[in-house]
Amino acid sequence: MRHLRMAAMAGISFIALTGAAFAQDYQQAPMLEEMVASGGLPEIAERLGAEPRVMEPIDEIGQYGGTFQGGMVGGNDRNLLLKFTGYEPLLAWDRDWTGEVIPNVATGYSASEDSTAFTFTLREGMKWSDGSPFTADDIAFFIEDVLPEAKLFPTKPGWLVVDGELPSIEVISPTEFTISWSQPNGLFILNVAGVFGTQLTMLNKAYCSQFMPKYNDEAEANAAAAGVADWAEHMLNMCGVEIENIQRWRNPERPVIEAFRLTEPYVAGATRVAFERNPYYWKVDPEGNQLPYIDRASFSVNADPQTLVLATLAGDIHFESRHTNSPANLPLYVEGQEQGNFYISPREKLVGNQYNVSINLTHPDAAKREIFGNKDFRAALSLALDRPTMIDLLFFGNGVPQQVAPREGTPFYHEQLATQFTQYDVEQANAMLDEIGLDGRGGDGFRTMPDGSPLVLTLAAVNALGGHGDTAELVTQYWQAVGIDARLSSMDRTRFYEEKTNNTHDAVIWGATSGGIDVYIDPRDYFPFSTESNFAINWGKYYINAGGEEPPQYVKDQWALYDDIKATADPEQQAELFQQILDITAEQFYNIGISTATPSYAVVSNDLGNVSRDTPVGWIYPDPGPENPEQWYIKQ
Amino acid sequence: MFLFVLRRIAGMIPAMFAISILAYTIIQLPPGDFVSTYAAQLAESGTIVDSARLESLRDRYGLGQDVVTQYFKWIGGIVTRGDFGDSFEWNQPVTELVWDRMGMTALISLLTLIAMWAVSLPIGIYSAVRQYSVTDYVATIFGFLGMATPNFLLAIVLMYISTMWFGASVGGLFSPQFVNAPLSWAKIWDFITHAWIPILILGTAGTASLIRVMRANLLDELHKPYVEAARAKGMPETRLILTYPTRVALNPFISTVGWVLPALISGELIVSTVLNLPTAGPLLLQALKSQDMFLAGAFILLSGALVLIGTLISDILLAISDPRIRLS
Amino acid sequence: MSEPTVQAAADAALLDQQVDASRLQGASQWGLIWHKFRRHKLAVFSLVVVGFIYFVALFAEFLAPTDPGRFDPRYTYAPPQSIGLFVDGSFQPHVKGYSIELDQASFRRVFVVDPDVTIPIGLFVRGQSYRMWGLFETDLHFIGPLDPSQPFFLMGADRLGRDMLSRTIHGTRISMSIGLVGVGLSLVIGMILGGISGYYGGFADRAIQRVIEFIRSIPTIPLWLGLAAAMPREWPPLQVYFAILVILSLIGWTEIARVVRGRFLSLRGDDFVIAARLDGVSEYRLIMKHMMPSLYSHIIAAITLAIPNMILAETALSFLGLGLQPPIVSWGVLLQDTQNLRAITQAPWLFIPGICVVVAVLALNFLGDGVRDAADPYAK
Amino acid sequence: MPQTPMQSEPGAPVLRVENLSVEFPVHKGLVHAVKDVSFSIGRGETLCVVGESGSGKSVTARAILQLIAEPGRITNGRILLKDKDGAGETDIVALGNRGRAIREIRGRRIAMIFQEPMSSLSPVHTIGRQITETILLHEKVDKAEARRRAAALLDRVRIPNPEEALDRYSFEFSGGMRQRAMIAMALSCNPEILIADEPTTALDVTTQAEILALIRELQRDRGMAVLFITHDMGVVAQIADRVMVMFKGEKVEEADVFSLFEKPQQAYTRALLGSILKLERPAPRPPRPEAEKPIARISDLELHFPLNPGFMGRPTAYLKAINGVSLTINEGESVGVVGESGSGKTTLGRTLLRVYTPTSGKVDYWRGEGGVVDLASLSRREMKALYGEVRMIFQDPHASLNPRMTIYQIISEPLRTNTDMTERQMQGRVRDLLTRVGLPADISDRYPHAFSGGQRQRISIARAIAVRPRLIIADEPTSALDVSLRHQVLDLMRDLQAEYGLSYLFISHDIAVIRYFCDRVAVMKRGQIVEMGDVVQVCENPVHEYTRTLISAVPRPDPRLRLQMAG
Repeated sequence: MRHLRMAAMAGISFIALTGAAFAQDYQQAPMLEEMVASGGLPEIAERLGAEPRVMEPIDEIGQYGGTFQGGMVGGNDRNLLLKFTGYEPLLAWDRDWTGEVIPNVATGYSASEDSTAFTFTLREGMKWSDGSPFTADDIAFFIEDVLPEAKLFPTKPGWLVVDGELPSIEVISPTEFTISWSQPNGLFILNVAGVFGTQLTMLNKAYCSQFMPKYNDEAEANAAAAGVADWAEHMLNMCGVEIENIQRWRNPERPVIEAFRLTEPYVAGATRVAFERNPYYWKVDPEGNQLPYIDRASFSVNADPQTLVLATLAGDIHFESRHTNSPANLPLYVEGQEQGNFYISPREKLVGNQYNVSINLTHPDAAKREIFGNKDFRAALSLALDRPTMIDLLFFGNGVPQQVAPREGTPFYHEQLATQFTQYDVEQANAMLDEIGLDGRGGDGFRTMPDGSPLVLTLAAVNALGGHGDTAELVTQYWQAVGIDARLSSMDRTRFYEEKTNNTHDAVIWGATSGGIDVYIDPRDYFPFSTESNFAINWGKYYINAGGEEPPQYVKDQWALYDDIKATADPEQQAELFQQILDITAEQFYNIGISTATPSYAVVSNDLGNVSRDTPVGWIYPDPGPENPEQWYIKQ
Repeated sequence: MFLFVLRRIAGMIPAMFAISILAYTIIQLPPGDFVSTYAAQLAESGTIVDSARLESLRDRYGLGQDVVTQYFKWIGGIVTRGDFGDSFEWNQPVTELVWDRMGMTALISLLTLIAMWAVSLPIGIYSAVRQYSVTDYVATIFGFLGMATPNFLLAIVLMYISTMWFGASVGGLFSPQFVNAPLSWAKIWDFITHAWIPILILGTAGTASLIRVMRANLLDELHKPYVEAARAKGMPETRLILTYPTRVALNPFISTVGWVLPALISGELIVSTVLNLPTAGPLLLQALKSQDMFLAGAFILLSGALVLIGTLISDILLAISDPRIRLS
Repeated sequence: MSEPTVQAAADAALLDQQVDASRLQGASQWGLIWHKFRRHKLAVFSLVVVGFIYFVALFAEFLAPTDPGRFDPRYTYAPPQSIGLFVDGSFQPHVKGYSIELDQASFRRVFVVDPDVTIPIGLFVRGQSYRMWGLFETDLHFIGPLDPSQPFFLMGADRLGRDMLSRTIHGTRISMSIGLVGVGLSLVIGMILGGISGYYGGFADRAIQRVIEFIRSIPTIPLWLGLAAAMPREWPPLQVYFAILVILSLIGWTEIARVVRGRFLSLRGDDFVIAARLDGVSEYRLIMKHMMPSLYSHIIAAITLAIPNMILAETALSFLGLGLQPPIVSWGVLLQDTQNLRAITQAPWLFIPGICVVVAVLALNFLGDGVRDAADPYAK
Repeated sequence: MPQTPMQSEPGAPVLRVENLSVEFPVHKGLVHAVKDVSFSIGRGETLCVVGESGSGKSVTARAILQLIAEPGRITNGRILLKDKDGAGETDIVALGNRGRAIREIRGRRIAMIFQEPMSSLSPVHTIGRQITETILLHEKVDKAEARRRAAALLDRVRIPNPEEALDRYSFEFSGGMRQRAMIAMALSCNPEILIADEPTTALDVTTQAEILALIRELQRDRGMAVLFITHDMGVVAQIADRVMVMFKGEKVEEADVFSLFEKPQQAYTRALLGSILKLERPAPRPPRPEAEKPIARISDLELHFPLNPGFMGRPTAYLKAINGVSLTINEGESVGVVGESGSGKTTLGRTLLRVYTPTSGKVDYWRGEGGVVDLASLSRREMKALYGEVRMIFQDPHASLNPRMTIYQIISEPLRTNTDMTERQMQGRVRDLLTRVGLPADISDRYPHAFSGGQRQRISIARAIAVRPRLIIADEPTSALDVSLRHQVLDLMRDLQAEYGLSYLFISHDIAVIRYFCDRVAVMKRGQIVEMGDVVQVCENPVHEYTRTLISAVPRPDPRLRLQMAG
């Protein structure tokens, strides 16, 4: 059990793997050597600090130089940048996502027995990209000054809030600090390694505090001079503040600890975003070569994914695993490999299903709610789907019929949840539907409500999400075959969110989310967790105290179990509790799944070295961040 | 002449006002607002946004106020301070992003217009003078083919061909190394090597009708008495055609700007989306889809303004070219 | 003679007209228009093409071999088959079967024509049943395989193994009717406003002219996009379809209004209209009997020239994802699939609906030109 | 015998046309526009080519400069231009229509002026530019010199301020001034031959007189040969030395102008002259009722058109189209209104029928069933009741008949709205009407395009008398017709007047037609009546200065009256 391995480390401190190389052995990129020679930059040893992270490259020691070419799509693709260069949490996922967390910015941590306090140790002499020291004060700045500020964080990240309480921090020394709550936060360390954990290491106090009136009397005046409403907006614009704020990629002057620092910002209308190596980056390879190997990175901003596909085919892109790696494009890439000088690297998608078809259990229409709330109704709809044919058609046979459930091989796998109602049985589906009172037929041949009025089931599919439309079209045809007047409604995402806000949707097809260790962090598919739990948005609202309606007892039981998970630091117990949650999920059968996640893939240039062959794909695991793009290199 | 220009500019004001109302109506029409779009995008990457957060965002962007107040705030900012509001999606003032993009759109439209004229004028003249000749038919057929082919189809195919067969960099108007480079001859040349594709695609759609306009105008003029009178003076035929009927036929041709320009800007929006050009199109489409209302509004408003300015310029050109308009 | 420079030609034409007159002096307006139209060979040919296209649109269910939504996972991206007429020397129309290999590396089916498998086909065959025009149930198809379960893809198949021929035929109905109905709406608006503008003149005319000028100066795509984005999504496909029509005709009417206004304006001052007024005819009769007949042919020309614009506009909107949406099948919806490099490199037959658009637009344009030229058979 | 200097000494022929034939291929056939025509012109001589529309006279003129419009072509004959040195001759036909050789002749040796002064000059080039261009084309002079000569030419054709006029555009000039500029342009290279193709047809008579005088004067100065194309025998009588008559593409007769008018040899010429001379005298009057009983009395009628209306704004000025007109029409009387273009005569006619609503004034009308109404203030509905008895005949027989209706539909339209006739009764009535106006009764299901201009005007008349006509406003009913048809239509109208006791308000620019047809005449100028009286009296002894000018400017079809011409 990999999860247990992580748990075993939970009580102890890490010993940093430093000291393998002596200061005089450090090497740096030629472009930096020139700068050092001209006096523009301190010596390499000084920049790296006393204990740089020594990183084992995936294949070999790389070569310095070159410009990495990537591609983004649209104006909101900031997370591609985050995943490429922004993943520098205190503790990181390992490369295989076994669930283990490894040292990164912090060399180690210790947790209190009751999981209420967590002490981290930072690297001695580590620096920001402007040469200023990175210390516990920077973390404290975020926890104490930024996070509580309503103008900067109108709502607080859920993982930092325990029972409504924000964390407090105690700075022990410049390299040591403790974060604590009065109640236990058993999932904190997992969250620190997850993508959201990068929040803690993002802000440079020296630079960002200048925008706060608390630190700078001129802050409001400066904001006015910059033409923005108040200091908070000014600070948002200059520092980004939140990991997903687009302004984070706006200001080249903001110091970072990341491998690359911004040179051409991601402003509206930009046709490309560019980066340059961070001369103070605090990682080296085993031979003492400072990372990153690559000098510069450049991302084209594409209006449409097709131009990115074309650029990839033309060999203009080094790495692409976000926008164009659909099954439909695979034949193109297979055929174009040679001409485009790239190869296809399979990647596993660690999600609970390829698609999640949710029927609205909290439908405002009482009659529909009664039908939809009937488990037999949903079971019949599930039995009506010819999954093998769909898998054949949509995924070229790459998949196994399955419901929305944690993946087989993880500690969270739940057989009943995964396999119930996955066989194709029209006869039984019809029988079940007849039995629950839908045996009447209207003039059009479709089943009617028990009172004889027509029953229409509209399946919403968001057309921007690749493949949803095709799948939804098939699903509605299968449902029609068992007498349900199912209709497909393609809509854009905004429209669907409008429906969600009003909770007026009958059913929706969406991607399934967590399937591995991330079920702890984002369990939206397994119980009403938030407004993203499409099968019961109103219950999800209730859970996050945003209104909604009170759910039945079994949902409350699930919530209680989840609270228990947070209250303990014992991974074994956490896993056990999650199985109990899934027992209820299986019993209630919230969502209908189609197939196990189909393999995804990345398109990788033959010129790009040290790329992992088996990195999983995810968001909580923000690929390719955890495989460390800083150790990629361009073969000269 | 000065008064003429002044009068025309004054005449643009109500039109501009109407366009601003229209633009605002359009961006207000869709139900929902940017905040729900924003939530949708965050949700896709797994970030869960609760409704308190959404409300605070709505407050921040002033989305709670009534529509009329919002309109007057918006148009007031534009008129008094040149402030188009902020783009929600980009968290930037709209002014910072529209001008470059609109400028590129205007440039591409203008270049296309010039190219269309450069092609359609001689062909139109030739077609009229040699009516029903083989060239006339060929020009007509090619013109119509260009008009009948949807722009986006042509864009996809041409982009593919130029990239895969000729090794051009994909889409855009510059090679990567020139994107943020200062202006130089090399950059201009690089621009030309990229710009011909959108210009060609946009041009094909309208050249046919321009050829036909020129041809029809000239056919009308060719048989006018003054042409015969000039011929009776002993003028060489080519010079005669170019000096007299062509010159007169040019006037209605100039005024085609009034309807060619809106069509060009419209077409540019589609083509630039496919070709990934750094023009208004992709941003506008994105803004409309994500209900980034101030950004979308600014683009719609400015493209309307662009047409009005284009029409104004064509009116001025027409007045310069045609004494009957200038002197009456 | 007001055009003395063409005196010579005019003199000749006068004589010419006398020659014609002897043959056509009993001919009515439509007779004369037809006579003049017939000389425009390209337009006559286009009339045949347009007629054919509308015929296809009308009988789509019957002409299409299958339902446009029928998918078959075995035949995703199957290439087009060609029809053979003889098997072993005897007459048997047929297509050849496919042998399919699954290329797991590229997630792709590789189709090779299998010369040994002969799929007999025929005309007026039995296949999937459908309701013709929603009136009666039948399973008769114009063309198809004798055994409906066998693959028959004359224009290839799309990514879900749906028959492109059937889809294109059904798309014809939607796209062509969008053009026709949209123009119908434009016509109503255009006739009313153009008529008021031209007939009454004065303030109404100036106001309507300003509106027209204004609308024509707006770049249409942003307008359409904005309006299309504003459409409630819970609307069923049919309602969306009509909403798109309304959006398209909101702009399309200006051209028709311009033509109607222009004609009314010149007719209003024409001697024969004044003569009719001085005969004491009523306003209604004046418009309907004396003025309208002069308009019909011009309106038909304007309509014919407006339809292709509608078709192209629908295509563009659908392409941008803001027009019609699946499961409705229109040429624009079908062309969405071409915005995809896969289509260019590996399934060029997906572009066939694009060819249909080109042909339809060309034919309608040439037809409209012909009608316009023939519209006024009395003009010299 | 009055003589002009040139007439007695005709020069040697400078241009000889031999057996010229021109054909136009038309739809499924050939039209022989000119058939085997031969003639010649001598130095200093004026040859008039006269004929009705379709006679081929213009084609002949154009053939000389190789200006025949596509697809027409010269199929036979020679056009021989005497060389400058007098030694040989150049065959223009052989030069083709595009090369340098023919261009050397055009404008330089043979110049041409056209009918439409309004459109014969480019609207977008200055007058000066167009004249200097001709000079620069043919002569090796610099621009300044060319401009100087152009100014001199404008001065010569009596355009005031020639220097300034050089920089003006044609649309800034009146029609007469434009024709003068055209002449200046034609004369810029001292051509040996001037071809004038109906140069005065589009002009008012007073302007026509000035232009004719100018052409004669210039011819005299320069010794040019002039080939003058016209349909107007009056003009012929005034300007010709010799006359060639053409009909349907063929030369009918050629003769010295005096012989032609005195002793026409051919039947066609005689008929042509006959119909013109018939209009030189008043027609026999039908008996008039003893007591003068008015049918309509116009008093102080005014009609103002607003100029430059803004979008919403008020008009800045008014055009006073009718400016205080008073006039009485008696029962059974024909009152003529004569005036030049822009005098307001057509507007007056239309205002009576309320096509335009007058600004002020009264039009009293004595109805058939008794009672007097004011046409100027009736509502449209009340007006309708009168449309059966107050009728109108239009100038253009092509435009006034709806081409999309059959003759039956056209003529029955007033019956349909003004009577209770059944369809059958209307059919009978239409038949009678057609017979009455001299057309076969069985044509009623045909369309207007099947008929010639004269026939159409008869149909118009049939429509006018369909109900119970009392007053007919005839707006230039004969102007669009060839001269040989005019008196036929007028005679028909006169017969109908006797038959129905009609009154006419007869509007025309042609004093001869007025004199032929009317009892009294009103002379209009700028919206006002300047003189009014018995037609013979006004024609013979005009009182008002303007009337005198107008009448004396009319070219009379008698070459012996030539010296009385103005200028």
